[in-house]
Amino acid sequence: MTTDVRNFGATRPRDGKLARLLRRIALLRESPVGMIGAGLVLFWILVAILAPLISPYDPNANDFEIARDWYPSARHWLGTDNQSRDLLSRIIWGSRTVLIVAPTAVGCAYVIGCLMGLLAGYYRGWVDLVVMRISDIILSFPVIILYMIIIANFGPSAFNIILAVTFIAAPQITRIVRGLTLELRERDYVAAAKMRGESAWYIMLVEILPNARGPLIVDACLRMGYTTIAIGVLGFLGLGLPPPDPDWGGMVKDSYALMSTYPLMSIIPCMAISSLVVGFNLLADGIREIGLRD
Amino acid sequence: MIGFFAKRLAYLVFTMLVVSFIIYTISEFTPGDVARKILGPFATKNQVELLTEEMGLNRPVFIRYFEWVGQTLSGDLGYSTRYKTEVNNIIWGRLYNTMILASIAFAIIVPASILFGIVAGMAEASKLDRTISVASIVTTSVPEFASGVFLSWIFVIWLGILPGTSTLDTGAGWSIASQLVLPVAVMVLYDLGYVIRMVRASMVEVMMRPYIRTAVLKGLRFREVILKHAVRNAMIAPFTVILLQINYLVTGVVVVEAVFAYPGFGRMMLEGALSQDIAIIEAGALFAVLIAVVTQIVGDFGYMLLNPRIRFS
Amino acid sequence: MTGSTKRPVLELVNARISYFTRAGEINVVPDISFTLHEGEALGLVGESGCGKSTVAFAVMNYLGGSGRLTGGRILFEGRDMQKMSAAELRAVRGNKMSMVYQDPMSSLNPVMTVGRQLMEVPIIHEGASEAAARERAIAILKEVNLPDPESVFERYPHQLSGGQQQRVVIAMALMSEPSLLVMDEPTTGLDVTVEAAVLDLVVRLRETRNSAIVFISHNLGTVVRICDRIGVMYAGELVEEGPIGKVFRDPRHPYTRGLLDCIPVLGSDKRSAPLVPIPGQVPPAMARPRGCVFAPRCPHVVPERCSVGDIPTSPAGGDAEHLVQCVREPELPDYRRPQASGPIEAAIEASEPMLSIVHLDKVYRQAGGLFDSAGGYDVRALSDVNLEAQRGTTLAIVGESGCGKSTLAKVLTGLEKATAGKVSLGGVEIGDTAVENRSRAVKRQLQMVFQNPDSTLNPSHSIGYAIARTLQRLKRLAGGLANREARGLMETVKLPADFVARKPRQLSGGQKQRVAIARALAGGPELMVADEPVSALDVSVQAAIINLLIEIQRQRGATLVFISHDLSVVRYLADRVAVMYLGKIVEAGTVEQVFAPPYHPYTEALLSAVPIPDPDVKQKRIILEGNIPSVTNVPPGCPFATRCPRKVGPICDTTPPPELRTPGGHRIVCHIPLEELTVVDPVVKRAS
Amino acid sequence: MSEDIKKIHPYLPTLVNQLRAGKVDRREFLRTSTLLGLSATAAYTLAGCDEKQEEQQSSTTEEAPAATTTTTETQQAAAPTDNVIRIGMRVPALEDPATFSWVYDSNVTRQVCDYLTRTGVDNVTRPWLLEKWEASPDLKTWTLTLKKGIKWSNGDELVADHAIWNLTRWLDEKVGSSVVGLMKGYMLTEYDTGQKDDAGNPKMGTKLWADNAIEKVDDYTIRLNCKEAQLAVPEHLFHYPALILHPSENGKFGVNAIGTGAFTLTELEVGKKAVLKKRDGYWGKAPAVDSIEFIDLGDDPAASVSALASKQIQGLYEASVSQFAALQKMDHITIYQVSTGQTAVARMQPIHDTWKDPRVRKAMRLAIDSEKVLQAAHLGLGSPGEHHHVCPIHPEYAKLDFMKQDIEGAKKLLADAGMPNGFETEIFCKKDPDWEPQAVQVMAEMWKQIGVNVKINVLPSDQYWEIWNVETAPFAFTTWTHRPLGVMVLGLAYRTGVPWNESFYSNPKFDETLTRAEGILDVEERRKVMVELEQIMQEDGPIVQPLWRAVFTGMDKRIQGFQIHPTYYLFCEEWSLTA
Repeated sequence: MTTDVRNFGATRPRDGKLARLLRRIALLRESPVGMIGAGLVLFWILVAILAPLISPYDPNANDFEIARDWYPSARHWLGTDNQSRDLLSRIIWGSRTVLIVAPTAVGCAYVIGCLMGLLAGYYRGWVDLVVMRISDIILSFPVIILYMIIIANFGPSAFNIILAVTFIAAPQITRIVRGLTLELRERDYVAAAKMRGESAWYIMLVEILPNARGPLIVDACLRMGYTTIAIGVLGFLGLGLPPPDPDWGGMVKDSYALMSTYPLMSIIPCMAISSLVVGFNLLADGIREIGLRD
Repeated sequence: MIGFFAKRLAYLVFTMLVVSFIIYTISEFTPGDVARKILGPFATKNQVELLTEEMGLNRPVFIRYFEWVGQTLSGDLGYSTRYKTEVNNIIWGRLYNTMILASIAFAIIVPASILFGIVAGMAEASKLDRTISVASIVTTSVPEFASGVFLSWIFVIWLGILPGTSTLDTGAGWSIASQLVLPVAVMVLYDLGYVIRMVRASMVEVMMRPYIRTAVLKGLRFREVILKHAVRNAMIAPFTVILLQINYLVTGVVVVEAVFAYPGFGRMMLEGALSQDIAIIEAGALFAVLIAVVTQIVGDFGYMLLNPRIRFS
Repeated sequence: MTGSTKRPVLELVNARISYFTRAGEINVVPDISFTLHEGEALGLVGESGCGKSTVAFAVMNYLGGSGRLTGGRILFEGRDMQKMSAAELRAVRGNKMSMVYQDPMSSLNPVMTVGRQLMEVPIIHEGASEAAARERAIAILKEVNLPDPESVFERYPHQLSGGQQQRVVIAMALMSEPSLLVMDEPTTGLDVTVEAAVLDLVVRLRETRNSAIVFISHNLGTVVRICDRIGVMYAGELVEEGPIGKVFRDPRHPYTRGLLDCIPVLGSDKRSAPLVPIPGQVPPAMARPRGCVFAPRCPHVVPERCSVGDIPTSPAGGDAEHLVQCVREPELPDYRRPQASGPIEAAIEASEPMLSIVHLDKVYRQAGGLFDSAGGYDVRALSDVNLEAQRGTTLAIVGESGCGKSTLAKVLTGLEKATAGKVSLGGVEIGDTAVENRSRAVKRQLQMVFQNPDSTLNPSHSIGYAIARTLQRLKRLAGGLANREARGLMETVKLPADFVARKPRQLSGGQKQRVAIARALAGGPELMVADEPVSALDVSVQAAIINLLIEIQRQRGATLVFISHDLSVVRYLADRVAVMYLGKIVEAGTVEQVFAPPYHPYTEALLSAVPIPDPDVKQKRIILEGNIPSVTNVPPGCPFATRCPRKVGPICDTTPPPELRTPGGHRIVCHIPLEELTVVDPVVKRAS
Repeated sequence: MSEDIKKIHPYLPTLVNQLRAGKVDRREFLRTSTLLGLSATAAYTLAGCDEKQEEQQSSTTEEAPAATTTTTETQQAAAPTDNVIRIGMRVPALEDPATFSWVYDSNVTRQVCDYLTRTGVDNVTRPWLLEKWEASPDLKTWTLTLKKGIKWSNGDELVADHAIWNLTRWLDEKVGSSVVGLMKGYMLTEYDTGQKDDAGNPKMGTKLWADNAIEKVDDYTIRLNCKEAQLAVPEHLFHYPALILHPSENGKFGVNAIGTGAFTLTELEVGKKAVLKKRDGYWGKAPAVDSIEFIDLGDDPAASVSALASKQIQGLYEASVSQFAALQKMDHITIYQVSTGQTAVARMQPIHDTWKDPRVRKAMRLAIDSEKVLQAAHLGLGSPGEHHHVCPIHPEYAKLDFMKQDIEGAKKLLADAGMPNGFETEIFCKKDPDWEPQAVQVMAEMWKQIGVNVKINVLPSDQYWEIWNVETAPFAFTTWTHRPLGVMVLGLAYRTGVPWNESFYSNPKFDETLTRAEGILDVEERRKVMVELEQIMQEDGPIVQPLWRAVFTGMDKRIQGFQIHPTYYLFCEEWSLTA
């Protein structure tokens, strides 16, 4: 009696996951702001990947032949830092530092934040109470002071920076994920999963989490930006990665005093860090805009 | 209402206890020796041991922690190994200085963010909105030290019209006001964009609400629709966000204070943290948490007042 | 009412309305014309997405940033709305023309008192003083039957119930005595008794005022109550327009006929008058077919004639008042309601009970917070529920929102645990077992179909995964086997097997609901709980899903517990019915028993409230006043006592009423003696 | 004359002869003779040169050598209305000067209180509150005579009791003064306190080694009776915590504290500023400025530069390498610099397996191109290090063949030591001043060339000073301040078992040779022994020493009379300001 239902809808060609992913990315074209952001981020990712190929010098090698002439020259396009190390090479390799530490830190924060948020939102009750109280307490700390205390106590290293970011960002992610979980756990498909006897972990990870991804992707982009800033600030305060490997914030710190004579030395790393953060933030904005339109 | 405040106060005390204990525990991990810090690197082992004993630092951490709690309650914030003096001699002046900086920045951020946020949000996707949105994203994306670098390069080195540091010392002929310009500018630049985006987002959402349509179709002028119907609603969500900026302004100013050598709370915390001065860190963290939780309480309370849905339930 | 001497208030002349997006122009309404005279009420009906609301907002000249009138004219009192200046528009809006919106809660400013919002109207349009405006506001609140207008005046919108909010919105719209009132789905989302009261108010106000009304609704029944004329919209086009009586008695457009055929009318049931769904779905505005938009779904289509050129609108049978947009109109046969084609099936004989519920209670404990353990309170969602469902039959549970019917579904399915009482499924006790602890056999036996098609399927998973996973869990089928069987199940619910690869967002609401049914069927259940499975669907799709449920039940002999607020659907589908109010069963029996006297006073009120899309049906009017009490504060006596029009006396407030039982097994919980209840007239009578 | 000076110290006549024979240069003569008690004026007369001039030559200005001429005239010519000098320096709490840990702690107090002696910018120590000192031939008895007529700001006269009170206090270990570290060897002795520590070992305390260790001779004369011979007592009296305080204040210093100096502290806000005002009744020449202000600019070198650029301050207490180029560009700033014995050494603790083999330690030295490290990390300001911690400006310095970078040689040594492919290790260093981590970075790049991968662990200064002389930091880069004599440095840092032997280096032959050198007053003779010591250091020693620093700072050209001191001591009463 209702056989004709099968003719409904425009039948789209079946396509693979990759094709779908590419189409989603292509959606960004809709948002010029997002495109600029994606471009900036992509640019730095490429720079980081290709660092060994495009970097003119070893970033840690002192050029003893230029004496104290640190200005840009044919030899050093952007000049050198105050230890006669090629600035361009240090900027290029510095992108690696940021783009390894920031995503790792954000990733760790996400793993913990998602788990905590899922548990709190799914089980509610005392689990929720405990998790949220803990994260409230961490959140009542001013971020930068917490960073300082952690890094100053455990020492500046990539590992400790990741630890600190995780410690600080995880409660924020927990809140977001919890909120989303509280909403998503009431969805009928969760009830359907329960009714076919799925375990709590399956429901949290397979039924709930994937549907929280929209806001989380936007948040992750923003968080990459914050983390980049945080890494820069720690570097600037002298709590950054240990030398000699270049770290943009540390480069600013080392050269800031020379700003009156060698402004490029500090302005260029500042611009590098700002452009990457602008990239992440614009990208997040673009994704959000497209997500809203979807 | 009394229940509300009693609950919040209990929570405040609880949070402060937990936080202070966590810091105490963290600082136990470090290979620091308080007596060594006080005496300097060139004191002999004997001298260090003597002082350790005298200060009772060789007792278990719990006992020292509870003693510290007792002292703090009686108003004694302990002895700073970094500044070699009572914390009480340091912290109040620093807090006062930072409050000055924070209040000025706050007084600029709040009206500016509301104005720009509302102007941008009331006409989503207009040219003005796009300009404000992108500008606010860009300014928040520039770390404080970077904007500090850019601004000092322009105003101190290039134009020479502002002083390079803000020591609050007027002896050299630079007025306090001129010294505050750059730190405030950096803080405002970094923070303003964020708040604008929050206000804008809220405004955009409000403008899509059916009651705005109701107001328009009632025959109200656009200005009245915005001022009478939209703004009040649009301020509910960002209200908490705006209050939370106090938090950032008072305790997050480390970078600004370091860049401009401003004798404030943030620089004190930075120096305390770098030299693992437990007394300074503890006292500072307690103030930070106090400010955070109190702004939160005020935020919740204000939110209640602003939002009749919560007020009458 | 349609006297030609009256002046036209609103004229739409070949209006063409489009939205402009990045993808380009989307022409939502290609060409629409109609005229509305003083005091006249025109109902615009159609399924979702047919452009009714677009027309409404076009009339208000408020299409948002992206919408525009791209052709034709809209004249208000003879003036072209497009040519008005902003100031002129402001002077007209809220004054000469005003609007009542679908969702009253969100249409009122949450941070302004109701009074302030009302006062604005006279202040801006008449320059009234504060005091005068206040007086006017209180007067109009009184006029829309709000109790205690002074106190309502001071309140914020959220402190009012949905029905009260809508009265406020109506009051606001009427304050300036507009000549045109546009009502956009004003009762959608309200409970049926509240809806009836609001409709009643509109009818009453029409008598005292001379406003012309454009009444937009998806529910043909409400239109019948309010309007003089009806316009049927389909895919942005007005396919038929005419006086209510003529259109309903002799619908001339195949779509109008299709609509009427797929709506269960209170009184019809699955055995006597089958529902006939309209095949296919509304074409998207981007892909409008050439010629008649309805042609692809039309049973009378003649492609050479229907899909060639523009279809003119012409008077049906020469009646200038009754306009139809169909080339084959003159050739169409006379309209007849569908009848059962075969012999009428007898009602299924009572067999052994599949499900039995005894003294079931469900109490939610609302905690008071961390530092406040004494501050909690109880929410009594179900109290002393006793029910039985026989194998292979349909038990319907009907009631308004908040009556506990969904809680009952959750307890049955184990998503919530019962506080007290027994639930046994085929003899196995399941009431105190949460779904996590139920055996696989029980889970297979009992499955559920959910209300909201958008949330029933996980948007991240493909259709095939959703079904195959259920098969793996419940039947322990291996992956390949499960996938094969999933395709089989798709056939069962009449979806192409290829759909297994799709994601839910690629499906329409009806298709999603079919998938949900397929998923519920995966374990081969003996009892299916369906919680409002069709309430979110358009009528034509709703009919198809109802038919599918009936068919599956017939094939598999499964028991169905059908939860609904829609009495027409329940009347059509159920074998046995239980009526719930505030967590209690007030009446239960076979469908015939419940829908005929003796009635519980509440059932009687419900039946009188149901809007019936048939002008020839006469309904008793029983208007319930007041709101449903909160579940946190259930009256100690009869739960319905606070609103009951037949209240006996104080006993109703203090003593729980006894359960009255007829020999036929019909149960009514009421203080009024059975005999008295029996002597009332049926609520619904067909005047033929 | 020679008889007179023989009374002062028996070695002095020999010294005069050597000077005349050209065997010691003038500077060495000045240094040693004053050390032995000859007054600086007398020494300069003997050496045949003008004291003032000599002193100023050693402190040079990079671009404006004429800046320091005729100070007295300019001073009188035009004193500006706002006669205040502002200096950028950390402003710490100053509660107990005896426990100061850093030079800058003492720079505020120094304007109010004085030392018994002063070591000038020329590395020559002179009496200050003292009239003179006299050492016994065995260098075990030192007689200190106070100048008469010095008045405290409260009107009291400075007498021996005041000095004795201070000396006793510094040496009381409960006070916690770092003077103990310097004087412990010859003034204190250990004793068993009778208590046990947690491990059950007896707790040791220290006290004066003899009851008459500090002896009052008369109201103006004090005698120090030392346990062991000590050459550098006058230098030790110039150690930064060794400020003479008025006993009535019981060791507490603060606003309006009593002092013998030219200024009074009128305002102190820790971490922000300190204000000193000229006082009346100063025993010396009255200062030319009305007031000195120290402004705290934090640890960020950039802030100081900015403050100088906007003329919020007129000078810096010290400048770091990262500021040098900026200071050079400022037209109103003069850069002052002076060569010093300040250095930093990467010390390896041979008690750990990595550094046990002397060949490995030498390989680490051979890998370094000192010139390049000096260039890259310290802008070439200073001189390349020779890995033996004896400075060219030390009188007994013996010049060896310069230890050049020799990558192949280093690799060979490593191979001999069984590590042909090098190894990985970790070095600790301090975060600031910034030249230190920079030097370490440059060295690490060089070590990489011989296959040694060094991970750099930069610690905040406070943390670094926790570990500088403990076993848990096998490899670390420590700064050493300037000391007048080479033997002083070697004795403090490399003798077996001494408290500041941060490398736990223990070489009996070295110890024995060092003791021998310390007993030789004759610089020529001592230098011969120094050759041995320096060679041991280069072949076997525990350090890589990349450079000797020149210290420098920037001051406004309006400031007259400023001389940079090798250890950054400021003597503000000498300064004046032109308009």
